[in-house]
This record gives sequence, C-alpha cells and structure tokens, in this order.
Amino acid sequence: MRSTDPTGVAPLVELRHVAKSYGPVEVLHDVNLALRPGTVTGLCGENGAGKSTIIRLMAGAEQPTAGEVILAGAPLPAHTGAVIDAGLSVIYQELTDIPDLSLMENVLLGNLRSRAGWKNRRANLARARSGLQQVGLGHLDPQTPIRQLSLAERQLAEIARCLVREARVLVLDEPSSSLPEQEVETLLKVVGRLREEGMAVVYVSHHLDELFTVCDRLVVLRDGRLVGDAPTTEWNEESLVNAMLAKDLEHAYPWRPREIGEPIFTADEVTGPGVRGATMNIRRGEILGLVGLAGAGRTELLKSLAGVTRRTGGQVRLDGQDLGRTIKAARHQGLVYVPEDRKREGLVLEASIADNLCLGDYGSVARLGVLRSGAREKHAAIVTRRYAVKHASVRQPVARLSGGNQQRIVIARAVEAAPKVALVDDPTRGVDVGAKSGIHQQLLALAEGGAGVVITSSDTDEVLAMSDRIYVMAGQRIVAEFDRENFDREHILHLAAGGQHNQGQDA
Amino acid sequence: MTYTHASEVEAPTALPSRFLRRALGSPLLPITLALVLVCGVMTALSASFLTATNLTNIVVQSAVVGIAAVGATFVIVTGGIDLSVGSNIALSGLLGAMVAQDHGGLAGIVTTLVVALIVGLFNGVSITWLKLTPFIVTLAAMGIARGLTLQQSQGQTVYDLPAVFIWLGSAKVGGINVVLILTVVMFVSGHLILKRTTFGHRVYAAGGNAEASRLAGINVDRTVLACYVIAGLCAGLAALVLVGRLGSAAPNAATGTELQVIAAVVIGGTSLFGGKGSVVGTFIGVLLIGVINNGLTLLNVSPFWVQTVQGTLIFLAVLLDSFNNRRMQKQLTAKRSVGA
Amino acid sequence: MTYTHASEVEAPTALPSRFLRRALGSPLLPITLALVLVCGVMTALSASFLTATNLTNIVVQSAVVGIAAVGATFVIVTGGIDLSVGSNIALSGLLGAMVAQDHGGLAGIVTTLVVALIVGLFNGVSITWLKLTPFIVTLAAMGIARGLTLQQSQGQTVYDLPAVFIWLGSAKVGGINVVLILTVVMFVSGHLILKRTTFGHRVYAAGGNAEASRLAGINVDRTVLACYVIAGLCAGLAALVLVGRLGSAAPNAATGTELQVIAAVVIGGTSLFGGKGSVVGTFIGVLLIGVINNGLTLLNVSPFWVQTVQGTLIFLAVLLDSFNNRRMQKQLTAKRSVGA
Amino acid sequence: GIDRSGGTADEVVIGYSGYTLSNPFFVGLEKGLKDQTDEEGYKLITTNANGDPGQQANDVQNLVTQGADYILICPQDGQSLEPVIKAAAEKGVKVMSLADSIPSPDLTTSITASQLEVGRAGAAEVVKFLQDRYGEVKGNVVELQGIAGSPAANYRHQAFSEITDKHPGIKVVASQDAGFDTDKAYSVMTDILQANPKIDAVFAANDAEAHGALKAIESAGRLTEVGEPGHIYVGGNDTPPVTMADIRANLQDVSVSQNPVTMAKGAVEYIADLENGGDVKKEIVWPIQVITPSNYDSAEVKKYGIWADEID
Ligand SMILES: Nc1ncnc2c1ncn2[C@@H]1O[C@H](COP(=O)(O)OP(=O)(O)OP(=O)(O)O)[C@@H](O)[C@H]1O
Ligand SMILES: Nc1ncnc2c1ncn2[C@@H]1O[C@H](COP(=O)(O)OP(=O)(O)OP(=O)(O)O)[C@@H](O)[C@H]1O
Ligand SMILES: [Mg+2]
Ligand SMILES: [Mg+2]
Repeated sequence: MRSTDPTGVAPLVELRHVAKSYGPVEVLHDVNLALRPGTVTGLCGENGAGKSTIIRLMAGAEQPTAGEVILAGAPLPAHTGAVIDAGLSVIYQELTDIPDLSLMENVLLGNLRSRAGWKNRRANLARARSGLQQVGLGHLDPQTPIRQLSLAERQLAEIARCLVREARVLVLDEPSSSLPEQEVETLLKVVGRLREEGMAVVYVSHHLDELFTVCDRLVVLRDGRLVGDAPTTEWNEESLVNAMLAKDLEHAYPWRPREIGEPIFTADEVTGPGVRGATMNIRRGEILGLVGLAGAGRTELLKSLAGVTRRTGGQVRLDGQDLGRTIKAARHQGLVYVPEDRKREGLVLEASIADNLCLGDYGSVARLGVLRSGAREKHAAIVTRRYAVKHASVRQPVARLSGGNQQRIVIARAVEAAPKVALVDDPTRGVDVGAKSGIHQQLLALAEGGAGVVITSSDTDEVLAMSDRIYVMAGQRIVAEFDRENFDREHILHLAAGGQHNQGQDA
Repeated sequence: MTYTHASEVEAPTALPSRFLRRALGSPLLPITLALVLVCGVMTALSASFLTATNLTNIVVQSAVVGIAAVGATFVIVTGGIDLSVGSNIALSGLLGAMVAQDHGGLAGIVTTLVVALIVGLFNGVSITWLKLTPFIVTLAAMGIARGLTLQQSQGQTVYDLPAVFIWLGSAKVGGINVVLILTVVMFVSGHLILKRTTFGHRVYAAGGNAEASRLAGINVDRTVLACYVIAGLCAGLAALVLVGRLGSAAPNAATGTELQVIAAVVIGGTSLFGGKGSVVGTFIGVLLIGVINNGLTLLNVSPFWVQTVQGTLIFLAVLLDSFNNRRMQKQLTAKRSVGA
Repeated sequence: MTYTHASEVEAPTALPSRFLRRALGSPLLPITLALVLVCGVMTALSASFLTATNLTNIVVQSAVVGIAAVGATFVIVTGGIDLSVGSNIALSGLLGAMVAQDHGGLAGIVTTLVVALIVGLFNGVSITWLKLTPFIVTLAAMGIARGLTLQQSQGQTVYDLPAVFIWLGSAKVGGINVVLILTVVMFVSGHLILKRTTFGHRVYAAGGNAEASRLAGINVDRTVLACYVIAGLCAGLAALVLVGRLGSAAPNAATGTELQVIAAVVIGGTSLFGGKGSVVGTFIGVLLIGVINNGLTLLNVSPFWVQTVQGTLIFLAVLLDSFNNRRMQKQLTAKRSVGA
Repeated sequence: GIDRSGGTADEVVIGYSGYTLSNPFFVGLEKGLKDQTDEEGYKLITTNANGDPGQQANDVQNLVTQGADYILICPQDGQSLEPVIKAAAEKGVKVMSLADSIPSPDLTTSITASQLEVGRAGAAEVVKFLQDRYGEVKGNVVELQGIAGSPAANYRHQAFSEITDKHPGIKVVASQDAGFDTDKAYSVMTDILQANPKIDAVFAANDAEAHGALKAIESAGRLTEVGEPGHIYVGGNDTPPVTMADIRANLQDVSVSQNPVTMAKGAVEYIADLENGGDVKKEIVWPIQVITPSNYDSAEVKKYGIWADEID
C-alpha cells in the first residue's frame, strides 16, 4: 500500500539549482529536488553519479558551489550539528562509527542525555535500547565495544543512531548494501513505518527491488544531472535501468557452464576464531558459493582459510601443498582474499588509485625491487579502464572515489593478480546494476582461466546465480552442500536458519 | 545469537561481582599488577619503602607530573600532544612568583593560572582554527614559553615568596599535605569529567574519529580547544605545586617534564593516536614512574645504572601488560566460543 | 566522460613543464618558500650569511640531526616514533670510540654501526613481535642506552681517537667536507628508497593502513622492523659524524637530539599518524631549523631571546605553510574548473 | 648515627645528591667521596638528579627516608632546595653544600669554591692576555655562556660582565648560549667565526665548551698554538682530562681548576671531625687554581693536584 503522491504538501527539503565541484570536476549540475513529508524518495544512479554528494550537501557536511538547500523554509544551517538539530539526519554510505566507543555511545553519538553536563546513564541506556530494538539489535548489550560487531550489525547500529534523533527528514545512503535479506526486510518495514509517521525519507540503493518496494517516487541521477523524477508507479525495472545507464542491461548474471577440474584447494576440519569446523574443497575453474544468515561465520571462515586470522586446528592444502599460516604465505602460494570491509581492510584511503592497485603485488610494476618509472600509472590506467572506474586521475587518493568505484579497485587488484584461488567476500557491495555484471564477468573469467573462486554475498540470490556449487553455513559450521542443479532457494535458506537453531539447542 | 551478552548476565543482584568482573576485565589490570609487583619488590628490598611517609613522599614527588598528566590525558585522547607543558609550568610559575612578590600571593596565583591558560589557549587556537599540527604548535610554544621565562627572569631564580603563593605546594592541613589532596582531587575530577560527562564523550569521539564526530554534529574544534585549555590550566596548577614545594621559581624549572608527562599517560594505556585512554590509567602510569624513581634511590642503585634500570623496568612493565592483555583476550575469546 | 585523466594531460613531449607543474603542485612548495624567505631575511641582516662557507657550515652543522632524520622519516611514515635516537648516537659513538682506541679505527666504526643497529633492532623487535607501543619502547631504549653510555664511560669523555675513526666527521675530499657528501648521499638514497622501491611502497602502505596492507599480502611486521633498523643505522652514521667532528665522544652527547629530529621530520610534512611524508620534506625541515639556528648566532641574538625567536620563526613558517597550502588548493580548484 | 630505618645504629650514613653525571667534574666529586668514605668506614648513598631541580629536591627527601645522617648536596639550583633542606634539618640531618653554595640558614656548612671567583679568575686571564697582546686591554672577545638560567652560568656571565664594564676596549663580538655542551659550542663557535674575521679571545663558561670552541677554530683553519701571533685565546674552567690534553698540547690557554676530588675528600674529613666531636666552620672556601700550558708542570700545580689525571 502506497499513499498517494502528496504534491500539495509543502516540501520539507528543497534543493534549488545545486551544483558541486571538486577541483576540476563538477560532479553535480543544476540539481532541483523537493522532499515532502510522508514520502519516501528513491535516489538511484550508477556508481559515481553523485548520489552521495547530494546527500553530503543535504547534511551540511559540504557546501554547494552553486545553488542552495532549503530545510523547512529556511536556508540549511552550515554545520552538521545544526542540521541534525533542525531535524535532518543522514546515514552515510560508509560507516561513521567510532570503533573504540561502546555500541551505546555510538548510537547516541553527540546526542547523549545529560543533567548539567553529566551523562544520564539510565535514560541513555533506555534510548539506545529502543533504537537498537527498532533495527532488530535489541538482543545486543549496549555496552559492547562496537568494534566487536560484524559489518552488518554496525550498519544497523548506524541506522539506530538516526532513529533515536527524532528527525523529520531521514536520508539513507545505501543502508542495505551490507545487510542480509532478513535485516533488509526489517529495514524496509521501519522505513514504511516512518513514512506513516509523516517523515520525509530519501532512500539510496542499487537493489531495484528495494526501491520498488519502499519508494513513492524515484529520482534518477546520471553524471551529476537529474534525468528522471516520477512516482514509482510510472517506472519499471527496464525504464529505470535505462534512465540510469542510458542503455539497456543485457543480462544480470553472466553464469556459463564451464570445464571444472579436480580440487585445487581443500580444507579439513578447519577451526579458528568464529569458525567451529569446516571441511570443504574448491575445484579448478569452479565458482563456489557460501550461503548463510548474518553471523553464520562466512567472513570468519574465509579469513581463517586465507590466514588472515590464525587457524586453531585442521589442515588446508592448496595445489597439493600445505597452505602457509599467514596471509603473506598464502598470497605467495597464489591465494587472494578480498575483504568485505573495503574501507578498513581493503584500501589505503589516503594513497592514490595507482598505489592501491599495486598494493602488495609489484610483479608488473617493479624489477628487482625498484619501481619502474611510470609503470604504476600505466598499469592503473589500463586497469581502471577495464573495470570502468570513474575517476579524475590515477594519482588522486582513492578516498575521493565514490563507494562503488572504490569497490571496483579492491576487486580489480585481486583479479589482476591472477590467483589460483580467490576468496571473495561480498564482491558487489555498493556496485551499481550496470557494473555488477562486469564484476561477475571478471570473476567468471578468472574461473574460466582455471582458478577456484569462492564468493559470499549479503544477497543470497547473487550467490545462487553465480555459483556452480554452494556450501551452507550455520552456527559457524558448514552444514550442507549443493550442486547447481540441486539449488532450491527455500530449502537452502531453511537449512541456513535451521542449522543455527540446532546449534542453539546443543549449546 | 551465539554469544553470551553481558545484559543477560548482569542481574541487579550481582552488583559486587559485577564490579569485580569489570575490574578483572579491565585493560588496566596488567599494568596495575606490574605496579603492585614493582611495589612488592621494593618492599622486600628496602625497609623504608612501605612506610606512610615514603608513600606520601611518592605521591607528593609525583604531583607535578601527575597533575600535568591529568590535562595531558585529555589532549592525548583527542589524538593531540602537548610538548609545551614543562615550559608552561616554568613560565606561569615564574610570572606568578614575580607578581606575588609585588602584589601578594593571591595576585600571583591568579597570574600563574591565567598565564598557563593563555598558553593552552594559544595551543588550542593554533590547532583548531589555524589547523596546525599539535606537535609543531606545542613545540613552538615550548620554545617561546621557555624563552620568555629566561628573558623575564634574566636567568635568575625568584625566591622569597609570600606564604599564600607557596601554600598549595608546601602546607599541610590536619597533618596531610595539601599537595596530596590536590592531586587526588585532580585525578578524581579528571576521571569523572572524561567518563561521566557529555563533554568527555565528545572528547573520546573527537579522538576516535574526528570526521565521524563532525558528521554526527559534534563541534570537534571546540572540544579539542577545551582540552588544550584544560591541559594549560593543569600545567598552571602543577606550577603552583612546584614553586610552592621548592619555595622558588627557577627559569629552568620543569625542563623535560613534557616527556615524563607523556610517558606516564602512554604507559597508562592512552593511545597517542587518540580515542582511547583513561585518567585512571594515567594515575597508574604516574605512580609506576614515581615508585621506580623513589625505589631506585632507596635501594642505593648506582647513579650510573639508574637510567638503565629505569628503562628496563618500564619496558618490563609494559611487556607484562601486553602479554597479559593478549592472554586475557584469548581467554575471553575461548570462553565466548565455548560458552555460547 | 567529463573527467580529465592525468594520463591524457601528460603528453610525453611536455616533460619539463610537467616537472615544473609537479614542483608547483607539490605540498612542499610553501614550506620551501618559508625556507627561502627566512634565508632572504638572514641575507639582508647579515653579510656573512650568503657565503659558500656559511652555507656549507649550515649543512655540516645540521648533518647529525639530518642523517638521523632520514632514518626517522622511515619510522614516522610507518606511524611509529623513535625517541632513542639521541641516546643511540651517544652509546654507539662512545662504544665505537672506546673500541677504536684499543683496536683501531675500523673496528671502532664497525662497533658503532653494529651497536646502533642493535638498538634499532631492539626497538623494531619489541614493536613488531612483542606488539609494544613505539613511544614506550623507544623511551625505554632511550633511558637504557643513555644509562649504558654513562656506565661505560663512567661519565668521562673519550678523546684522542684514531684518524680513521674520525675521518667521516672531519676529513675533506677535494676541498669538500666528507660530512657534506655523506649527508647528501644519505638524503638522496633515503629519498630513492622511499619513493622508487617496492620496499618504500610497502612502508607507505603499512603506515597508511596496516590492516589493508597485511590483507594484501604485505609483511607489515617485517617492513616496520626494517624501518627501525634503518633508523638505528642512520643514528650510527650520525654518531660517526658527531664523534668525528668533535674528535671525542662525550656521554651526554646528542641529549635532546630526538626532539630536533622529530621536529625536522614533522616540519617537513611527514604525519605522525603515518602513511604520509617524504625525505625531501625532511631535508627542508632540517635546513629550516639549521638556518634559523645559524642565523640567530650570526645576528648575535641575546641568549635570553634565542628560544623565543626560534619558536616564533618555526611557528610562522608552518603557519605560512598551512595558509599557502589552503590558498593554493583553492586557486587550483578555481583555475582547473575554468579550464575544464 | 641516628637510626631511622636503614643501616645499623652506629653506622654513619652519608647521602650525596648530585645533579648530573655527564660531566667529569661530578665524576671527580663522586670519586673523592667514595675514596674518603671507604677510608673512614662510612656508608655512602649517591643520587643523580639529571639536571632537574625538582628531582633533586625529591632525591634529598629520599635520602632522608633512607636514614642519612649527613647529606652533601651539589646543587643545580641552591635556591630551590631550601624547603627540603629545612625539612631534613628538622629531622636532625646535617646538610652541607658541596662545590656550590646554597642560601639556606639550615646548612651545617658549605664547602665550595666560589663560582663567582672561578669566573673572575678566568676573566682576569682574558684581561692579562689582551694586555700582553696589545699593550692595553682591548680586542674582540667571544663569550660562550653556560645553560641560560643556570646559576653557574649566571656567575660566570657576571664575572665576564665585570671586566667588560671595566675595560671599554673589550669588544664583545658575540655572546651566545653554548649550553655547557661541546657540540653546541662547536656549532655556535663555527657561526661566530663565520661572522667575525677577527677574534682575539674566547671566554667559555666551562671546558666542555672550550673544547668545542677549539674544534670549531680548528675546522675553520684558524687554530694555532698558544703564543703564536694571531692565536685565538681560549679559556674555560673545570679542567677535565680532555682539557688537560689540550693544555698539554699547547692549544688551550687557560683553565680554572677546582679540584673536585680533594674537595670531596675534604668534605668527608670534616664530617669525620664532626663525628669525633669537633667543630667546623660555617663556610669553607676551597681554593682554585689557574692551569696553563706554561705552569701545568710547576710545583704549585702539582701541589694543588691535577684531578684529571687521578680519575683517568
Ligand atoms: N572529495 C572528493 N574530491 C574529488 N572528487 C570527489 C570527491 N568526492 C566524490 N568525488 C567524485 O564525485 C563523483 C560522485 O561521487 P558520489 O560519491 O556522489 O557518487 P555516488 O553516486 O554516491 O556513487 P556510488 O553509487 O558508487 O556510491 C565521483 O566521480 C567521485 O569520484
Ligand atoms: N575474532 C572473533 N571472535 C569471536 N567472534 C567474532 C570474531 N570476529 C567476529 N566475530 C563475530 O562472529 C560473528 C560472525 O560474523 P561473520 O562476519 O563471520 O558473519 P557472516 O556469516 O560473514 O555474516 P555477515 O558478514 O553477513 O554479517 C559476528 O557476530 C561477529 O560479531
Ligand atoms: Mg555513494
Ligand atoms: Mg560477512
């Protein structure tokens, strides 16, 4: 049920002829946008289209180079704090939590209740709990240090932070990119409820189904220009994709049958932090999927296999040889690991694109330990073109790329290393619909070249669509295995959930 | 969820055990144990160590570094540093002493505190408004303040000071040194401000991730500025203690104190990268340094060996700290996985 | 695509202009301007300043700090710090001198370098294997090394050293001081290692994001360890220069040098948080400090004012740096948007 | 002795608080103390404040805790030790200053060479040198001061100011802080030589500085032996081994020596007198000796003692 478009109501937020430049590049051109109470506006566009930039302008985190932003009839205050006080709250694309603080202090960041400056512990705990409950984290102790939580949990905590602020306008920049299915449902329910309460919501996502489920209106951005703005009912997937990419999307998941060889990688009863037991193998030329619910331990398993965390037991062999205990050794034997948290584990944010692309693997850019002059830039120019990374210069810090383009850098570095085995955690997080298939193509090409590829994703359908075989994880164990011909979504999800339930019983 | 959550365990009846568990789980436990260990060794080796007078002496002797370190904890939690603290102590103490001679002790005390505050303000403003690096700003302030001290004193020690001015550093109230009381008050209030107020929350947030804090609406600049002002004020109080205790203000006073102050804070577990740390930790760090210095004199360690032994003891203490912390972490991890 | 790719702009024919553009766009431009400005003022005020001898003097006087600062740049780029450099210079210089007296200059030189390397190794191993904080480890090393120096020398200066041992610090080759040549060689090779080798790349990566670097297959621990060893070796070379030019090794040599070294590196734009910086910047930082010290002596500024003036000049230089950097950024933005 | 905690009841405990170890003069003091306390059978406890007056106050306090009967202090800044000396005296500890004076009424005695007199002796040699060279007191003189703000530096600067006030012919071409440090003196002197083509004499606040100045003169190519025409006079004080070597090599003109070894021995002998019921004067001024290349072999100097040779 969607309320009718309340065009008659005065807008809460208005962008008038807004433009924004970073150095040489104008990334937003003459954007006009109005947000009305009780409406969810979906903002879509390919990576680097300018979505996050619009959002930073609305938050007061950056100032437009032209035009103005109006909040509730008045010009937007120049400071983020004042904007928040005026009732506009933002969830940024990248996590903005503070790892050393507790969950509670993060949820109530800059927003603690106090009496004459003294924290009101009871009230704050209650507020944090209620915020956490709304996003389905009610079971967590608010005093836990937030660094102990998984990426998904931290993303939810970020949402809880906005909910406790009693905002009138809520802006969510790809809130679902690292969330598993059930959590996305919870999130969409919360957004629906907030709309009923009369809030104006902006929702950014690369998942079209979410946009069609929750949004009243869809606004499309292409190369910094508004190219479409209409009620959701007037859009369909095809027209939306066409507006975003200015072309049709051929086919979403480019899976092809392939010659699959003998096992190249075997793990026998592996245990480690967050892994209670995994026996598995990967074959040459195979794409292997790991399916599980949030916290099932997929990330932890991949980390254990790669030697990122110390394995406490079991045996891992690659190409017939014992795999080294450190990531460095594993890397040397031809294994790459792609982390899910690109900002913290994948990139040196202040370093340039070129530097990030050759990080730790100088084969093509150095001879005898000496970097070849210009080789880094040349290599980067080739790779960024191959992966269609939208950038101004290969010398610019990778921090200045849009989220989806940063993700492409992380993937590109791994794939270009031509590994024997690639462990890829959530490869398309934050990547637009157009580029997703590009990344899938790269992974497929890697497998076709004889490598074994393991993928996980917060989007189970992606894993099912791309894999030749899957393992189901539950309760930090591998509980089942399916070949592609036996993929049964309902059954698999049932096992993933059931596994966890069984595990809970035997504890 | 497969983890044991504290919220389930923390029944209100389990209060004392909860306190115990928290103390045992504290990251400060190992360094505290190291302190206790050092004290134990000193007690065994020297009969003079574990006496009321000597323990009071240790605190009184550590008071200047300690009080300054309370302020430095704030600064370091923001991810900053204050190299000017020693010079600030010298300058504010000297100017206060000069004013005290001419206009009385009270005017002197006010002068000392105002001067110290101005130095803190200079640091804070340069760092937040002018966006200069804390290290260089406070290094420059260190040179400027020491230079002004020399220039104002013309290299001469100022002595013969009014009783009011030296009261803080030399008086006793009911048999207890005022310095002792002041030190305790400073540490307790520093701890409460950092842990129990929203200002303290902002300090940790600003140090943990300035950008995220700014996006969450925290006025990071104002928070950081306040921390440098607090550090300045603490240096002023430390100056009053030092001048009071020595009965004179020397132009070379507190040379090198900045390093001792930062060392105490860092040994106490505060990270130079900001966002982490506590005044309680600083207290333990200050005591550890104080006990080692005091103990080595009591044991009549040859002055030629003192620095080597000091360095080694500090190294061993933090080594113990790190081993214990890692063991504890492992145990905790193991327990979680099993207990689930 | 609406973006100007650097690769499109950089036609191979535009080489000289490309160099110019890069130099003009360098973040080091403003601090270099500050240096030039200070030099200009000194030239105007003192006729002796802009002479070949004096300029040589400046580099020679700055050589100890400079050579040590090359190593410190590596350490600081990893996000670490080395407080032990001054003590390391004293200890390695002293032990080398003692051995040189008994077993000849060559044995002395080897001793100095080996001792300095061992101190660096101690720091590096404690930081990477034992996971201790650089600040505390090197603080402890600073105390231990200074203590050993005192203890070994029994407070005495060692003098009357073989010619070979003091060659590096005192000889001239073809009328040019060997110190000058060594300093230049150290800076150039430090620069090349950091910017042109894969090792240098790993150093920046480790300092920029240790976790991401580790996951990308970089042995972060080994990289960091190597940086501390390099810093140790540089301290050893600095010791040879110091002992050589004084013809003697004093137990209190190089006291406080660590602060000057770190200051030079930080003034040169290297971030104490790691991941950013350059040896070229350090060179400019060293020169800036050297020129200021030299100029103040030439101008015979009163000792009571020297520190104030030094502090003020450093403050003004970095202030100019920060203003210019911000203005430049803005101009660049404006110009490029117009040109785009 | 009074037994407060450590030590046996009849053992005499002597505490010594020094303020630095990295200068041979203080090593000489410690040597004298150690030799003589061994001789008398006393227990000696030594501390080193590393140049920090606050730490020195702590040290004195800690020496009291350890049951010292006598405390000998070589002060960094005498003024700042008054309160702790008072507290020590109140507990019955006899406190004496060694090598430098402390303005405290609670001192039992002070055994010092007047630092002002040391400075004056050196300054008088500069005057004599200029008089010899030009027939009148005139010329270009460099003053290398000690650590700015330290009492010893102040006294020497005061002595130097006295002669420049008295002899307007003396032109002070440079007056800089060389921090009692050889390398700093080297750098500062290098610059001064650069700025001043004509220099007659260097008045250094101690011999560590004098040695650095000599090295700077050497590397500027302006080093000549004492007595040669155009020689730059260098004078300092303390006479540690390095300086003794420079004097013997005929490179340094003058060093004003205070013999720390005999001074320290003397101090312990006074304590022995006190223990034996004797009485000592409130103030004992230890003699000083000017040592030059022409007199170091003389009977006078031999009688006074070249302490550098004793500790080497
Ligand atoms: N600080 C900056 N400096 C320079 N360019 C920037 C900066 N921030 C963003 N950009 C550029 O602005 C463009 C728009 O980025 P933005 O983050 O708004 O994209 P987005 O639509 O959110 O993309 P994504 O879906 O990948 O998150 C990108 O090309 C990006 O490289
Ligand atoms: N070192 C560790 N020791 C114990 N538990 C950990 C550790 N690291 C993470 N965890 C916890 O393990 C759980 C599993 O997280 P993990 O990231 O492996 O799940 P996942 O299956 O990848 O799910 P998703 O990434 O989709 O959230 C999380 O709840 C996390 O808090
Ligand atoms: Mg974005
Ligand atoms: Mg995961």
